[in-house]
Parts: sequence; structure tokens; C-alpha cells
Amino acid sequence: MLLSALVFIPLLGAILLAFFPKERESAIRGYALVVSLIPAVLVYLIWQQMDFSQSAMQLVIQRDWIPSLGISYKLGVDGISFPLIAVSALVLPLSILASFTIKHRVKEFFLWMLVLQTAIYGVFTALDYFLFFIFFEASLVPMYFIIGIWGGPRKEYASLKFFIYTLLGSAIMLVGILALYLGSGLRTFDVQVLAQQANLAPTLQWWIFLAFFAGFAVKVPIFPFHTWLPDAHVEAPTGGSMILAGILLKTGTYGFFRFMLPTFPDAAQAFSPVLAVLGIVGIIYGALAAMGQNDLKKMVAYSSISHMGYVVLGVAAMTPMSLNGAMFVNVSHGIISPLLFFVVASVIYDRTHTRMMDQMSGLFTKIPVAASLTAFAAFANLGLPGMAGFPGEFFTFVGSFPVYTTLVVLAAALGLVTTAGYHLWMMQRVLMGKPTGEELPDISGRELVVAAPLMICIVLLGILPGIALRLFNEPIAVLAARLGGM
Amino acid sequence: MTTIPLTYPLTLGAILFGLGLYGALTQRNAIRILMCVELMLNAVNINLVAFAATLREAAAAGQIFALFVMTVAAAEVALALAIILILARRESHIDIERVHLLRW
Amino acid sequence: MDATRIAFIVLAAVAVVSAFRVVTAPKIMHAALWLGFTFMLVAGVFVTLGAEFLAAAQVLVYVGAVTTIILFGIMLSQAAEVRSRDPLQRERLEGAAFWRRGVLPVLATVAFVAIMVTVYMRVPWPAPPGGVIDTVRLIGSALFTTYVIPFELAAVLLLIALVGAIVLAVRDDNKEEQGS
Amino acid sequence: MIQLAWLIPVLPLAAAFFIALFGHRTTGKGDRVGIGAMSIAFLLSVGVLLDTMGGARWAQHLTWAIHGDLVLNLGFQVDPLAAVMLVVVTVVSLMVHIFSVGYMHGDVRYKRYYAVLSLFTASMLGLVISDNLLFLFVFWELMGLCSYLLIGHYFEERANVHAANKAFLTTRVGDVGMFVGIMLLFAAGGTFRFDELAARIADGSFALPVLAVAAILLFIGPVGKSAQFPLHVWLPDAMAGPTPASALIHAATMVAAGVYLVARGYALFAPVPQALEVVAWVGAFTALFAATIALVMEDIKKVLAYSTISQLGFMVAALGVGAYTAAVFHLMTHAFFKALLFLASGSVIHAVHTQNMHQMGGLFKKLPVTGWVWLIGAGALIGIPPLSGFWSKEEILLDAWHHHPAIFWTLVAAAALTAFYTTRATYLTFFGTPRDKHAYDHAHEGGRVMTYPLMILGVLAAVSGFVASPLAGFVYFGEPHHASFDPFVFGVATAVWVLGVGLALAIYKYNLVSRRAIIQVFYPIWVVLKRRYYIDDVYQYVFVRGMIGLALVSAWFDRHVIDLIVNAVGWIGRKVSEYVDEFDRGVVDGIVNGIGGAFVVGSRVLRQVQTGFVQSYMLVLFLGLLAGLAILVIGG
Repeated sequence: MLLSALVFIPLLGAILLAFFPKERESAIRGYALVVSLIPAVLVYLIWQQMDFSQSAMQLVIQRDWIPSLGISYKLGVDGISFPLIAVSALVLPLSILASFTIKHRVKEFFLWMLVLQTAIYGVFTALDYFLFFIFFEASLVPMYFIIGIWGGPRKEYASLKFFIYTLLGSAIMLVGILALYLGSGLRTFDVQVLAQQANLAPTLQWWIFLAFFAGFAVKVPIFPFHTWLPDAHVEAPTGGSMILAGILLKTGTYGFFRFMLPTFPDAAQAFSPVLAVLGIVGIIYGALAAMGQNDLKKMVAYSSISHMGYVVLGVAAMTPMSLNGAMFVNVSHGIISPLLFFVVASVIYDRTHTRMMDQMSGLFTKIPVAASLTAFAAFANLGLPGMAGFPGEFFTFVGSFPVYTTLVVLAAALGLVTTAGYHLWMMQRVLMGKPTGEELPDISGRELVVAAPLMICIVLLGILPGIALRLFNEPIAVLAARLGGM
Repeated sequence: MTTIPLTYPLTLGAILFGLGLYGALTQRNAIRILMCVELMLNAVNINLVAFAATLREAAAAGQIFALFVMTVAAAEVALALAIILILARRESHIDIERVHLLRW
Repeated sequence: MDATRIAFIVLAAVAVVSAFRVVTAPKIMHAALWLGFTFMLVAGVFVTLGAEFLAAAQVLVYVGAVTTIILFGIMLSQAAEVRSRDPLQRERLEGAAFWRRGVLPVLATVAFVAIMVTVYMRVPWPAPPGGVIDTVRLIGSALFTTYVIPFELAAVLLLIALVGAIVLAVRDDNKEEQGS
Repeated sequence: MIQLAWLIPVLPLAAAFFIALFGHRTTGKGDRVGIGAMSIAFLLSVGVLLDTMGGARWAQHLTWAIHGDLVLNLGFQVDPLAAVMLVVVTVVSLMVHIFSVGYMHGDVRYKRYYAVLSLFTASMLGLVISDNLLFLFVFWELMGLCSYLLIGHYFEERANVHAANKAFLTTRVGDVGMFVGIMLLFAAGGTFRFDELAARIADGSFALPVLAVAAILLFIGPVGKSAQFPLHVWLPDAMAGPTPASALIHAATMVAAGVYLVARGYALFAPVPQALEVVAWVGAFTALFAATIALVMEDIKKVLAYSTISQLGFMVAALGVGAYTAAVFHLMTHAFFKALLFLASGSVIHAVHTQNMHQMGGLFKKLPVTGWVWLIGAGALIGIPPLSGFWSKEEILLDAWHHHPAIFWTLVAAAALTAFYTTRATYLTFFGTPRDKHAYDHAHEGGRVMTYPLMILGVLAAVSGFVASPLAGFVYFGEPHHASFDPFVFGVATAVWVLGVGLALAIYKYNLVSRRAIIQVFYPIWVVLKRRYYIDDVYQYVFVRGMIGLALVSAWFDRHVIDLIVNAVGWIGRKVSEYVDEFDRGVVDGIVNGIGGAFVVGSRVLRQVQTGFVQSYMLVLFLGLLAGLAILVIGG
């Protein structure tokens, strides 16, 4: 019951929001914020009721939906999905708070934001392929409008490309789901049943794995399928890009953990070298491309691709530590990138009205607090120890070292240095140097409230990664045993 | 029941249908097209009756079906002519060649 | 060759000729008359095929109603049509029209008839049973037992067509007054 | 007292956050808080040292992370080595904190300076007491961040920021090597903890060849951090930071961290002689190489920077030849006298507002305190008995002589050069005729807040030598090792520094030789720098030219070859990334848009079919039907 509430309260909120008069903007903003805080409370309740020592699915709610086809309304949460839900419950209200600067069509914007929340919570809790697919697609539509209406200059192109690109991927995934449904002959869409009992012929398993891979690779994004991300991020409004980077990318990686690895262990084993290479390329290519950018937001977008490369590498290595590392990067990137996007988009862009690095300089002297916030976010992003980025990268690398030694050394050597390079170069051009242009107002209270929780979590997870690791260690161990064992 | 072998009426039907079709495809005058369509419907009726006549178990079905074709044909003619009248009034011509609002 | 077969062949031949005339008559009025005549011949064919009730219906519906309404149509639209257009002179067909209304229809019809006839010839149809049965009783009972729903629907259909036709025609008049 | 050891790093850390968040509200913008925290930390570490000498040990572990069945419980511990380092770091840091109050007075980013200074000391202290490679790596990188922030303190000028980036990236290159080493150790040893690794090696379950590779990889970190050859290029540029910061970071603590890591992980190096050989030769070569360059530097801080690189070379070489205690001892003494020299140079710069020694001269009379303490520091650096430098360097030379004669002679040569450049720097700054009248007149001693730390460090630099024997029994690897006195080594060492000092005095003080004229031939740029001195002497010409030539070649080699590579990598990286960006936008994106375009063109073609003529639709319809029929009929 708790999970259904978590998933559908934002939708309910959205419907009620429809009745608000359009002009009362402050009321709308306040209401939207409150509605988005309710899931945070529910997540706390869930956290209390969950027992993280055992890896089974908990708080499962199952109702027959279309019995003839074996489709049931099934929700559940375990160690793997809970951290992502928690990150969403943290980032979503903050993104709404960050979107208070939206001026035109306010009601519509917050309506879409709430609908998006339902889709996100649904994706992370759904345990029925049919239900999952609905939520997975549903998360596209609001994002399309958020980018398409409130976006930057090239918003139409960016939103259309984002929508069609992801849609194409998920269409292929749908084919995979149907093939799995029919191939297994179990006449059910239940994720867990299919994972345990669907003993498919190796070739069929391989093809379905590829179909799923297509769907999730676009979302993660993995190297060749990433070109939508920079456009979408650059054009999305602040709140939109915070959610896009913080959570929507995680739906892709979550797909690997929840669906692909448990259901197709043999195909995953066979595919893992390719995955590892794609991960490494993602890390290095993302870092190099980020260094080549002049647009601040695009640089951050490419850094997201680079970080997701870590997750892919961790997944490919399939050792308990590398999977833990990948899951940890999921969580840490889910906190750091919204902060970085918030800082770049709303703190810097709203003041300097430009995203081009060569048109900015000397922000440290002009807006010291905001600039130190940027520096904090940049250092967190380049994986400085003591902040959330480091344990994730460290465990992923150390975990996948025995399995892909040369690749990891290459990625470490090139990736780490280049990542540090482009962040420092960014700071040199944007924050350091002589201040030019007119005086700028320093950071406002609201912006601090948005940044503070993220910063606290980043430092907390950096010093004591055990907090997050304790959550998903059990299910990951079971998954690793299942993969390793195969 | 009849003594005429089935192939006869069927070929008649085919010929009449062919003529009606040719007329419908080539004529420019809307009413001529209408007439040819009626011809095609009649050809269909002949086939139906022919089958009804030779296949004992379908005796009733064939003829009833022909009846229904007739009713539909009657309704269709009425509406077609109404449309043609409107066309004539508005465009002062009923030349189908010059009516191509559907062109892209 | 018994009497009905001969009658059928004669009726069939004349029907083909009149149908051909319907298509090729230069004056549209003649075409309409040939059409009426074709309907009469088809009614005759029905009789030879032992479907007397249908023949009566054919005469009543097609010859009586359809032909007359077409004639009305011709007269009403005749005034609107430019006089010179009526005779079907061989206008030169050019470009796409040449294909569209010239060659392709002929090919299509000839091919159609050829295919259908070969099919009819090849299929071993059962021999005509001969003998007479009371088709009217047969149709009457079937119509009100197995086919009662289609019967009612047909009635509704006719009503709709009626109303439709009136609305189209009448509304058009009002529109004219308002100078739409 | 030892139970509170964990408090030592936490205090400055808390101070750092406090200053960053509320510094501007407190009086003095946070320096009081910083100094307070540091002094408490100092007292604590003295207490901890006393406990440790009493044989107490402390270890505290927490389960930092669990992966499947593998439980990583990592933590902190205090042992003799850590205790000594704690005291050294806190002392020097405290002195720098106090000195900075004067030096940085009125600086725009005063608060940020103190916050970063405290954070830096916190991470150094954390590094010293962490008992595993992972925590050590964490604090290692944190120190890299703080050095970046401190070097880039005056970030208005682009050069400073460039220097900061260069420092961070060069050390980062070193860190990557170390990171791979750690991963290899973890993969083979299954743990990060030093004690568990040592145990694994002891019971032979650790493959020696793997250990050799891992050890050398691990050593790359210290090469980067302690600015050993070839990753030393960043240290001279790092002088762009404020002098007290350089004193703390680039003299006493951060650069020593590299040596500390090798010492802490000595169990990894000991069983693999090849690794030790590499360490020894890198150290020795750096010592000589840096010393030659120091000869020609005209910026006082650059001389000290190269001198630091050279002294670190001594320590690394000592570790290489197995002189564990000597290395730690030299690290301690070096921390004191080098910090002293840096702070003294800071006081000089503060007075004459220039770093170029050729614009100083004769400052002894104007800055008596700074002068005297500088002499003590210089003496220690040269190794004049009874000062501390003599004892520690002596021990290193003794062990080197017993274990590795080739290294010994290299170090002796380096010692000679050290003596020369130190005397040169001393003379150019404090004695002779003041070359810049205006600066000379305005020069004045810093306030009490600057002179007291100088004096304290002066005392420490002087007396810390006498700790030799107790230290040997306290900090050792394996069993205690007392270096026995060897007249030959003592003789050679003394002769060498006497020669160095004498020669320098001959050239600078008594102007017996015109070394500058000879330098010109080698180094056109040198001429531009030195145009004001034209003294010539044939005898001196042969001896001086030989020595200067070597220096110039090294300087040129260093400036043009190594730096070139580092800058080239940066440049290539940027070019590659621009190309990658083009590729990404052009090709990968192109394909995606291409597919979109294809659909548009396709639809435009299909649209022709809708001609608008009803009959053409009917015809197409019928033709379709016909095709179906035909297939059916022919298909049979």
C-alpha cells in the first residue's frame, strides 16, 4: 500500500493542481513543492519498514490487472531500487524548488513535473514488465514538454531528438519484452518469475538481451547512443536538467541491475567484454569531449556520460565490489550532477546570462559564495576523496581491476587525469582570473537551500560510503553470486 | 430452380461488371459514373441469384442477399445524386476531372 | 437446349449490348434509357434463373425508382452543365490522364473479365438442379427468421439515406439564400 | 593521551569548516581559530609522542565498506613513525599559522587562506595516522587539492593559476601510478591495510615479482608528490603561492608525504631489492640534478624549491639504500630548517617586496633576526656540525657508504653543490653591497608575530640534531640500527662542505672570479638575466665553467625537454578533445539527423500518389484487387 501511495500521490497532486487558477503562481509553486515532499516522507517510512540484511523483495503489493495475459499490477522495493528512490525523493523536490525562477506557463510546468515524478517512482518500483514499460515511456512525455516548452534556443530540436531517440530504444526493448513473454511460455509478465524460471535457449536469450540492451543503452547513455544527452541537457531548463541527469539516466542503469543481469546471466557473461570496452570508451571519450567544450552545460553533460561509463564498467566486471561500485556511482552521480547542473544553470546562467566559458572570468571575486559552491561541485564531480564521487570510482576500478586489468589501467590513467584536467581548466577560465563585467548579486537564500542538502549528502557519502553500501550490499552479493556462479 | 448451367450467368455477370467498371473509370460525367456503378451492382446481383439458383442449400440466402444489395443500391443512388446536385449547383459543372480538392 | 436456356442467352446478349450502349451513348439521356432497358433485361434473366420475386423487385426498384431518379438527376444537372460538354467527343487524352483514364481501365477490365471467366470455366460447378420451388415462400420465411436483423437494419439504412438526401439537397437551398 | 590521537586531524578539520563558514564574523577573520586549533593539536601530538615512547600503541578500525563477503575495516593507528611525524607536522604548521598572520596581513582572501591551511594540515595529519593505503590515498589527494588552492591563492594572474593546475595535474599523474599500484596490491593481497599486507608478504603468500611491480608503481606516487625526477617540474612553479604556504607545503609536509609513504610501506619495498635499487637511484639522481639547477636560480624561493627537491632526493636515496631511520631523521630535520629558510625568505620578501636575490644584498644589518635564523637554517642545510642537518645527512652518507658506494659519491657531490648554492643565496641576500638602495632603505623586520616563529624554528633547526641516538632506538624498521661513526665518511663530508662554502665565498664575497662572463657563453638567456656582472679570471674560468656548464645544461634540459612534454600533453589533450567534440557532433549526430532526413524525403515521394482524382483512387483500388485475384488464381 505504501508503494502505491508513493507512486500515485504525485499524479493525484498533478490532477488537483489542474484546478488551481493560473495567475496564483506562488500558490502553485508552494503546492507543487509540498506535494513533492510527501514522497520524501513515504520514503522515510519505507526505510523504517525495510530490512536490508536480506536481499528479497519487500513491501510487495500484487493485484491482477489483465489476468488473461498474465499482467499484474505488482510493485516492490529492495536494496537495489531503494537508494535510487531515496535519491529521487531528494532531488525531485529540490528541482522543483530550483524551478521557482520559471516565469511563463507556470501551472503547466509544475503539472508536468508532478506527472514526471509519478513516472519515476513507478519505474523504480514496478515489478511487472508491462507496468514497467508504461512508466518507462510515461517518463518521456513530461520530459519532452519540459524541454520543448521551457527550454533554451534549440529546444524543439533537442526535445524531439531526445523523445524519438529514447522511444526508438524502448520500442526495441518492447520487442524484447514480448519475445521474453512468449519465448518463456510462462504466460506472465512478472519480472521475478521470468528471472527465475525463464530458461531460454542461449540464442534467444542472447537476442532478447540485445533488445533490452538497446533500450537501456540509449537511456544510460552508452557511447554510440549518447548524442541526445548534450543537446537535451543544454536546452533543458534548470529543474529539467537536474532531473534528467540525476534520475532519468539512472533508470537506464537500473534496467541493467533489475532486468538484464538477473534474467540473462549467460548472455550478460558473454556480452561483458563488449560492455567493458564501451564503459571504458565512455569514460575516456566523455572526458575528452567534455574538455573540448566551450559551453559549460554541455561540458557537464559530457561529464555525465563519462561517469555513466564507470557504471557500465562496473556492471561489465560483475564482481561484488565492482557491482557495488557501479551502484554507488549511480547514487553519487545522482546527487553530484544535479548540484553541478543547478550551479551551472541557475546560479551562473541566471546571473551571467551566458553558458560560454570564454565569456566569463573571475567569478570568485564577483560572487565568492556561488563560485566556491561551483568549485565544491566541480571537485566532487572529478572524484576528489572525501566526497561521494571518490568511493564509487574507487570501488568500481578496484573491483573490475582483476577482471579487466589493462582496460582499467588505461581508463584510470587517461580518465582520471583528463577528468581532473577539464574541471580545473573550467575553474581556471570561469572562476579564476580577473573579474570582468558589472557587479553580480551573490547567491540567494533559496539557492542555498537547494544546494545545502545535496552538499551534505555528498560529503556524508564521501566520508562514510558504508551508509549507502549497507543498503544494496545483500542484493548485489546475491546478483554477483548468480552471475559469477553461472 | 433453373436448368441453366452456372457458368452462363456468371460470365454474363462478369461482362456486365467489366463494362460498368470501364464506364466508371473513364467517364467524366458524374451521373454516367453513377449509372455504371449501378450496372456493376446489377452484375453482382446476377451472380448472387445464379448461385442461389444452382446451390440448393443457399437458395434463400442468395436471393435475400441480392435484395439487400438492391436496398443499399437504392439508398446509394439517392445520396449520390444529392451530392451531384450540390456539385452542379456550386461548381456549375459535374465534370469529375475538375474536382480534385483532395490533391496534396 | 430447353426454352429457358435459349431465353437466357438471348436476354444475356441483349443485356450486354444495352450495357455497352449505356457506357458509350453520346447523349446522357440515351445512356439513362439504355440503363433502364438493361435493368429490364436483368429482371428477365432473374426470371430464367427461377427468381421471380427478385425479378419483380428488380423491376420495381431499379427500373422504377433508380432509373427515374437518374433521369431527374440528369434534368436537374443538365441546366447547370455547359451544353457543349455533353456529346462524348473523343477528347485527346494527354500525359498522366492518358494512362489514368485511357489505357489502364481497358487493360484492367479486360484482365478482370478474362481472369473471372477462366476461373468460372475451370471450376467444376454442380449441375443445375432443374425443377421449380416456391422461392417467394422460401424468401419470405428466411427473411423473417434468420435474416430478420439485417431486414430491420435495411429499413433503418433506407431511412437514413432518405433523411441524408433531403438534408443535403434542402440545406443546400438555404445556403444559397444566405449566399454562403 | 594516545586514545585521543584521532582528535589531532579532526581539530584542524573542524577549524577549517568553521573558518570557511563563519570565519568573517570572528575577529581576525579566522586566524585565531586556526592557530588555536593547531596549538591544541600540537600539544596533543606531543602527548601522543610521549605515550608512544612509553611503548603505547593505538589502533582504531571501523567497517568502512562491505562488498559481498569481503569486509573492509580500515582505520587509524599511531606508531613511532606516525608519532614523530605528528609532532613535526603540527610544529611546522603552527609556526606557519603564526607567521602568516603577519605575512598575509591585509590579503583579500585572508579567511580562505586560513581555511585551506587548516584543511591542508588536517589532511596531512590524517595521512600520517591512517593505517591503510585507501585512507592514505584519500588524504593524499585532499592534500593535492589544498596545494592547488594555496598555489592558486593569487589567482588574478594567469601564471599562478597555470602553476596551480600544473601542480595538481603533475601530482595527479603520480597519483594514477600509485592508484594502479594500490589496485594491484589489493588484487594480489586482498587488503589495503599495511599490517595485513606486511603479514601476507611475511608468510610468502604474496608473489614477489607482482610485489616488485606494485612497489615501483606505488613509488610513482611519491615521485609525483615529493617532486622527484621526472615529475619535479611543478615544485619550482608552485612558488607562485604565498611564501608561508610554500614553507608548509613545499618544504615540510606535503613533499615529505611521499617519503613518509615509502617509509610507512617499507615492508612492501624491503623484500624486493630491484624496487629499492630504483628508489635509490631516482633519489640520488634527483638530489644531484636539482642541486645543479639550484646553482643558477636567481629567485630566492626557486633556489629553496630546488634545494627541497635535492634534499628529498637525499631522503629517497637513503630509503633506497635501506637507511630507514636516517631517512626519517633527515625528514624531520629538513622539515625544521627548510621551513625556517622559507619563512626567513618570506620575511625578506615581505621586507623588500622582491624575490630576485640580485635585487637584495646586505640585508643582514636591516633584518638582524631574519639574518641570524637564516644562517642557522643555511648551516643546517649545508650540514655544518653541530646543527641538525649535519647529523641527519651524516647518517645517510654513513649508511650509503656501507651499502651502496656509487650512491654515496653522488650524494657527496650533491652535498657539495648544496653547500655552494646555499652560501651563494646567503651571501647574495644578506651580505655584500645592497644592490637596490630604495628597497634596502625601506627594509624592516616583520612584527613579533613573524620573528617569534622564526626564532622557535631556529632553535629547533639547531638542536633537533641531538635527537639522533634516541630516535634510532625509537623509529626503525626490523631491528634498531645505530650508525657507527666512521672517520672517513666524516672527513669526506666535512671536506666537501668546506670546499663548497669556500668556493661560493670566493666567487661572491671576495669577487676573486668572474663566473658570469663564462656563464654567458653557455646560456644566452642567462646573459640577459645577468648582464650587470662582468668579472673574469682564467683559473676560476676552467673550474667554474665546468661546474656552471653542467648546471646550465640541466636547467635547459629541465626547462625545454621535461616541461615541453608536460605542456605538450596538455596541448595535445586539448586538441584531441576538440577533434573528439567535432567528431561527436559531426558523425555520430549526423547519422541520427540523417535518418530523420531520410524519412522526410521518403514521405515527399509517396505523396505523389494522392492525385486528388477519385477515379485514380478507384483504379488503384481495383488494380490491387486484380493483383490479389491473379495471385490467387495463378497460385492455384
